[in-house]
Amino acid sequence: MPGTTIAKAVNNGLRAAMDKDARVLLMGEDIGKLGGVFRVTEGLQKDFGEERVIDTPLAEAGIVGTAIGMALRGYRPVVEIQFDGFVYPAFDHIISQVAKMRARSLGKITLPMVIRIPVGGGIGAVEHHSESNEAYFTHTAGLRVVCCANPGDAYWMIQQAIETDDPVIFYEPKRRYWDKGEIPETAELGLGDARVCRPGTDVTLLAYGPMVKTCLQAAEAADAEGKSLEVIDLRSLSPVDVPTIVESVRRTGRAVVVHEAPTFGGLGGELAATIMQECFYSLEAPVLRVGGYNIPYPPAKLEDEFLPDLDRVLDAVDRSLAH
Amino acid sequence: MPGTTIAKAVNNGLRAAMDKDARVLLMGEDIGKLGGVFRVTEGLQKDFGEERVIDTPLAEAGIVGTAIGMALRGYRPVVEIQFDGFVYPAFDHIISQVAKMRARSLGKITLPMVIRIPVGGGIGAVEHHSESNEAYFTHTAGLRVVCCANPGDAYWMIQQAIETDDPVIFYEPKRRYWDKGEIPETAELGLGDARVCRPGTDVTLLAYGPMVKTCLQAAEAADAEGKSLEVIDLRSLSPVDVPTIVESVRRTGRAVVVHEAPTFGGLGGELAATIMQECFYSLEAPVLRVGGYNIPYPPAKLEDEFLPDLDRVLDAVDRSLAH
Amino acid sequence: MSDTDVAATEAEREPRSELDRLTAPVPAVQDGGPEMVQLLTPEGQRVPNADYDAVLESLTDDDLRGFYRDLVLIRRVDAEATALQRQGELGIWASLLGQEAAQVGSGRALKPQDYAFPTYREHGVAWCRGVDPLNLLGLFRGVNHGGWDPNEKNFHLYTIVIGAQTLHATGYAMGVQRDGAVGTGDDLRDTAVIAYFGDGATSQGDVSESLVFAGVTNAPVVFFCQNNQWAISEPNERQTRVPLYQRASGFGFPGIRVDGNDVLAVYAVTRAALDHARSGQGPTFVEAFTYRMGAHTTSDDPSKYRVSAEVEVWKHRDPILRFKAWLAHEGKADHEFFEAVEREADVLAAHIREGCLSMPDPAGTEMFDHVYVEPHPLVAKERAEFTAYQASFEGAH
Amino acid sequence: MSDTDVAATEAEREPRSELDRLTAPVPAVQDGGPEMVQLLTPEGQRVPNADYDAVLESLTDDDLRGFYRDLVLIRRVDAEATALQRQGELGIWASLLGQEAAQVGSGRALKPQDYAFPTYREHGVAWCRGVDPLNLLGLFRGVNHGGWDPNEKNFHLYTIVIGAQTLHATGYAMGVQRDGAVGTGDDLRDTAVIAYFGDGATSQGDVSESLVFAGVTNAPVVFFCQNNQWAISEPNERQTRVPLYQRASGFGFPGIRVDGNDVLAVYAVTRAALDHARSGQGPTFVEAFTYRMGAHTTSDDPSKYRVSAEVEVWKHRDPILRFKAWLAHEGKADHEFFEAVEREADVLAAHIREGCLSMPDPAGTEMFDHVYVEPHPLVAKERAEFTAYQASFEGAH
Ligand SMILES: Cc1ncc(C[n+]2csc(CCOP(=O)(O)OP(=O)(O)O)c2C)c(N)n1
Ligand SMILES: Cc1ncc(C[n+]2csc(CCOP(=O)(O)OP(=O)(O)O)c2C)c(N)n1
Ligand SMILES: [Mg+2]
Ligand SMILES: [Mg+2]
Repeated sequence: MPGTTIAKAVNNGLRAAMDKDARVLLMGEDIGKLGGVFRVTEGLQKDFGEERVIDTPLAEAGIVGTAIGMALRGYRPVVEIQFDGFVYPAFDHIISQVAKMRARSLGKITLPMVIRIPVGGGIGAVEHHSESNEAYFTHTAGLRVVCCANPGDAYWMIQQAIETDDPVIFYEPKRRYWDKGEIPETAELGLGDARVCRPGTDVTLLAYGPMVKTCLQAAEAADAEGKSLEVIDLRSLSPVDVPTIVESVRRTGRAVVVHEAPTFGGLGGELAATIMQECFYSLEAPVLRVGGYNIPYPPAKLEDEFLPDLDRVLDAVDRSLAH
Repeated sequence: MPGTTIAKAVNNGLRAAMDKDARVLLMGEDIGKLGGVFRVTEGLQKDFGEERVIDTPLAEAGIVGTAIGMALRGYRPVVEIQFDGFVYPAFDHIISQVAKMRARSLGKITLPMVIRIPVGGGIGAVEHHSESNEAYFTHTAGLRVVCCANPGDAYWMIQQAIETDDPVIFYEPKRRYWDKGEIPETAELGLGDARVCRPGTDVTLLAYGPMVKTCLQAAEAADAEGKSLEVIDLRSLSPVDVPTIVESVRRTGRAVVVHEAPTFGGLGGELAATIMQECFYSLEAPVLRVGGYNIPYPPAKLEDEFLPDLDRVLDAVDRSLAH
Repeated sequence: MSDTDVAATEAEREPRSELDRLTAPVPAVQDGGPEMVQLLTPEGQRVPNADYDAVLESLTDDDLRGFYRDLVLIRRVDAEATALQRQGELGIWASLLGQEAAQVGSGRALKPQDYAFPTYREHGVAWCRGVDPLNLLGLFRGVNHGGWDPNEKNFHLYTIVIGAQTLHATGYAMGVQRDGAVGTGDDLRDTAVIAYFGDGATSQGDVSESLVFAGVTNAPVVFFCQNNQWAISEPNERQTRVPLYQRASGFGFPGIRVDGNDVLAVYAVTRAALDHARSGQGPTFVEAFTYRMGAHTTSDDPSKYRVSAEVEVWKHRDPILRFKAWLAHEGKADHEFFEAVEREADVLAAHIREGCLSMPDPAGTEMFDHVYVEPHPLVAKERAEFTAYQASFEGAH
Repeated sequence: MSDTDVAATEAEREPRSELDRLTAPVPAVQDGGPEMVQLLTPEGQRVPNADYDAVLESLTDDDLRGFYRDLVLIRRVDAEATALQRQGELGIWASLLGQEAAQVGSGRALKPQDYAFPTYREHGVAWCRGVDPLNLLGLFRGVNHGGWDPNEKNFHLYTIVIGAQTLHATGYAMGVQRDGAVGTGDDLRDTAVIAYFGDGATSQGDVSESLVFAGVTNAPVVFFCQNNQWAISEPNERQTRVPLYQRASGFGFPGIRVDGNDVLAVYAVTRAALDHARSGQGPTFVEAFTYRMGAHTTSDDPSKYRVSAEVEVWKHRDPILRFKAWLAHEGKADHEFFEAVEREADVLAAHIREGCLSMPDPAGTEMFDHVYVEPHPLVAKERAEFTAYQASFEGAH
């Protein structure tokens, strides 16, 4: 398959942003010579130097905390968290400082920073390397949270995230890092926009990040059975592009939300509640949710059973249609 | 008003638990001689000694992290987090260690610990002292999350939480600390049970912690206008007592969820989604949510505008009834 | 009452538990020890010091009188704010009583281009940075979270989460390095950063991480720890069993203890540390050995956890009295000057009281207006709903 | 190739940036320095040591041969696991190659009642605690998260979140204090705790907080830092500019550097530190100066960030070769013994290979079964749904 991988697309996007603005710098563990454990920053330290691509001490609170200081000094730090499960030591700074800084300063301070997090499971990893923790951040006012699902978005969204003066949590679907695709010449959408990536008429599937591909595959399979599924890639998880979702569900009358995170208290609940509120009289079935089970992420040998897959999505579609 | 305050009820409950089981010990900042900034542990160090009521260094990760070690050694630590906004430095230990310990050890380790957190706003405090962060923990599998709303529950629930072999996040509604009430002779409910604290027929109000009182007042006011509101105090936020909720909403056909936390991604979304799923054909209106706005908690002078109050609850009730 | 008496009272404080004896805690430090830099004794006598006397040479008598004025005025601001809190005008107030010298000495050591990261108690530093005290009162009144423009004053917002600001300061200092604003020899350009924090804060992982980052990057930052002996109700020995200034060496840079109630010593030591940072020689940890004379905040009741004899001892070490004695003795200031400062303090107090009482409440919509820079549909929607909802009441009246 | 050559290569490593020069980092340490405790040179010569020789006196020749056996067997386990990973049988493997002496020396210093808190690389310590190596393979195969019973082995589960276990260890040690299991003089009762962590981990706030808590409480815990010079791709100087053992003093207890490739020195120093803790004298920080000979894990590619000359130097400091040379020279073990250990290793490797290949996958329902102790309606519901859903496929086939 021709094209660029998601990992390379983020790399190119970072490079473009750094070329454009000398205040952009990268901070993280092993992002220098190694190029990051996923090689997303490969070659950037070589080209931009150690002052702009900083191998930090091994301390996530320290990384985000000093990045805040850098941003206060006028830089635009892009932080890499090595794996989703290692963002928690930095949680305090993200929740109490990053998210609130602009509001607490009555707009006198802007804190343009991006926190990149490879997210989700499916790579057979050990504990803490497969977490889907977006709901913690989407529930945090003051942050923007986005997740790319394909190389084109990876390339453009990372640049948009860096350009935004608001702090952004930028999720990268790690098990799709090596999926290839074309990069469009220009950004087709704004950072906050969802994309209808496959139109359909019977049921709306809502997904983001790694589950977009799963939903597209499910839609493909459903098509063979004569069911027409519309697939929406949310792209922005906070804020959510409500109009695009509402327009779709009012048409289809049915929605299934799919994410890897456990469903209880996950973003799916928010989407379901919003859809109920906005599409109450169009709904022919309750909004259903397909997600991880409400248990800690299991050992790798069980992750296929834990994670939503094509079958579980189609099962939910059938249940929706049975209403 | 006669009776015991919530603060004193927790104090009495802690005392009873410590009397009963020598392995129960308390850890936190200023919980010794001072008795905690809310005096919830008043007198306990004097009576149980410095080995069981431990004034820790000022470091929340350290407190929870060492409490984990204590629990591994066979103790049953009860940790006090001084204010809701200061739990985040301990977030990593709670999410990656406390919540997962039993599952990751295949049940070989039990980690009986309670993390007490005074929660919510309404006391005119400065930044970080009025946060409602329950949604972060309810979305975390492996934890139990509860919130008391009156002295009787405070007294019994803290003891039940300590007795449970699972780790429990125990929220205390700080602005209700000085509300008084009677303590029943025995625990009327299990730790996971919700309570219908006021029966009604038109709309179900779902609340917990500080908002229970607000909802009861709203129900009282509505009654005068001939509207019959049923008020449910969730008590347990994870797991949620779904049968009690479903039974009520199937009867009333309408539900409004009220919490102080911002609505986006809050527990209200989860409840709304669950209700839609379980009561789809009974619902006469979408489940509505009343909560904090989706902005950082404002300075004290604006908290009355930020927080849900009787009027905002009634406004939502009216909107629900208008459907 | 002598120090020895206090030590006795100290020992009696509490029957030691077995574990307590087992772990043999160092008794609460009452005295900074020989390693402490002191240039003025509590009685106002000048102690010569080979390392730091030179730093003081650049100070004019005007500067010195200025220090005195700062000390007195900020203490008065503090007293007035405490009174206003008692009268219900402030939600809470965190008093700096006793720590004036630590704050004025370090605050005056800063150059305009330097940047300071305070806790919630740095009213004296705020004063030195030109922040209107009314801004501080506004915060504690609940009108906003500070209200000054940090970049205008080079003084960050108060940080309440213990220790967090030390990392912000270190990152800011790393930015200064990247701007090439260290070690150039240009007095107007070379920049240092100062991070304030308390003795309790040293236990927080954030503070240690900031020492790690600063050490590894050699960032131009001074870690200024006001050891006021207490973290709310917890005495210093709940946080450490060795003097705090010693913390630095294991992170690869110098630590130094200074008498925090001696404005000259604090000025000299901080100034030297800042110069060291500005010239590209990296971080320093300064422990200002001082005492929190008042309650932790107006919500606190120290009688629950500390003996008044301890406070008495520290009264004899008052930062203003000793400096006044020295100024007078040296003939650097006269009665008239002292009187004038008192009058200025009265005027300031009245101004503050008035300003506080007439401080307008913020508009409700303000809470929506600064959350995001770029448009945000949910916030916009809620702002509109909020406005409509508020209007519905106005209509009703 | 001499050390000097390597130093040269080191210096060439990268063109230093201006900031790099400005912050003057200490060059990567190649040598433990004079402060390092070494009892056996890389050539296997015994260095007398007034402080630690006595500790070794209690070791019998059987004990010493046992150390050798441990070193060889655990290296073989490691090699076999690496091979199995290459063949797709493990998801990943974290090799201990080069760190055998640090782990066996410290692991053998533990008494049965002591408790160890490992990272993810402590296969040698696991071995000393009697954990079946297959359990370790199971974890890296993704079958479970460890599978041994921590309380049976007094060996906690592997902790992957860097530094977190140091706090667990400290809390555990605080529990030991409360049980009165320190300083009683009863050899079977007095208990110490050991926390393992890497050089990179020292930057984490958690580790500093554990030093704070241990210092303040005088907890019976030994902080055992394996400084293997690298944290994935980051050399030690990205974490500190002074030797790591010095970190301890600012927290109020001793730190000591030991040659981590010298099993005798590691044993002696750790044993002394554990005894110190057991007797109620509090914590110690031990820095075992060693080297990660392999990749960080099988997913890593060290050629991207380090020169092979560095690895060559450390090959000459191999922990097994020097100990074997000494044992042979002292006549404590003969050719036959060494041969027998090799054969034992072959058998062990075969056992491990077989055990790994025949390791059953866990049942899907297992992931629901241990989340909570008490009944949990949501988990119960999902478990039932899961079972029904799985059954629906079985029906379909
Ligand atoms: C992370 C965090 N935990 C707890 C608190 C509550 N708290 C506020 S001040 C304080 C004591 C601080 O002591 P110290 O650092 O010595 O500063 P001081 O108040 O003495 O100036 C505590 C525990 C907080 N603000 N932040
Ligand atoms: C909190 C956290 N951040 C990042 C990681 C990813 N990670 C795994 S091992 C490692 C390096 C650890 O280095 P060190 O402490 O020296 O131990 P070593 O691997 O050398 O034994 C990193 C960054 C992690 N596991 N946990
Ligand atoms: Mg203090
Ligand atoms: Mg290492």
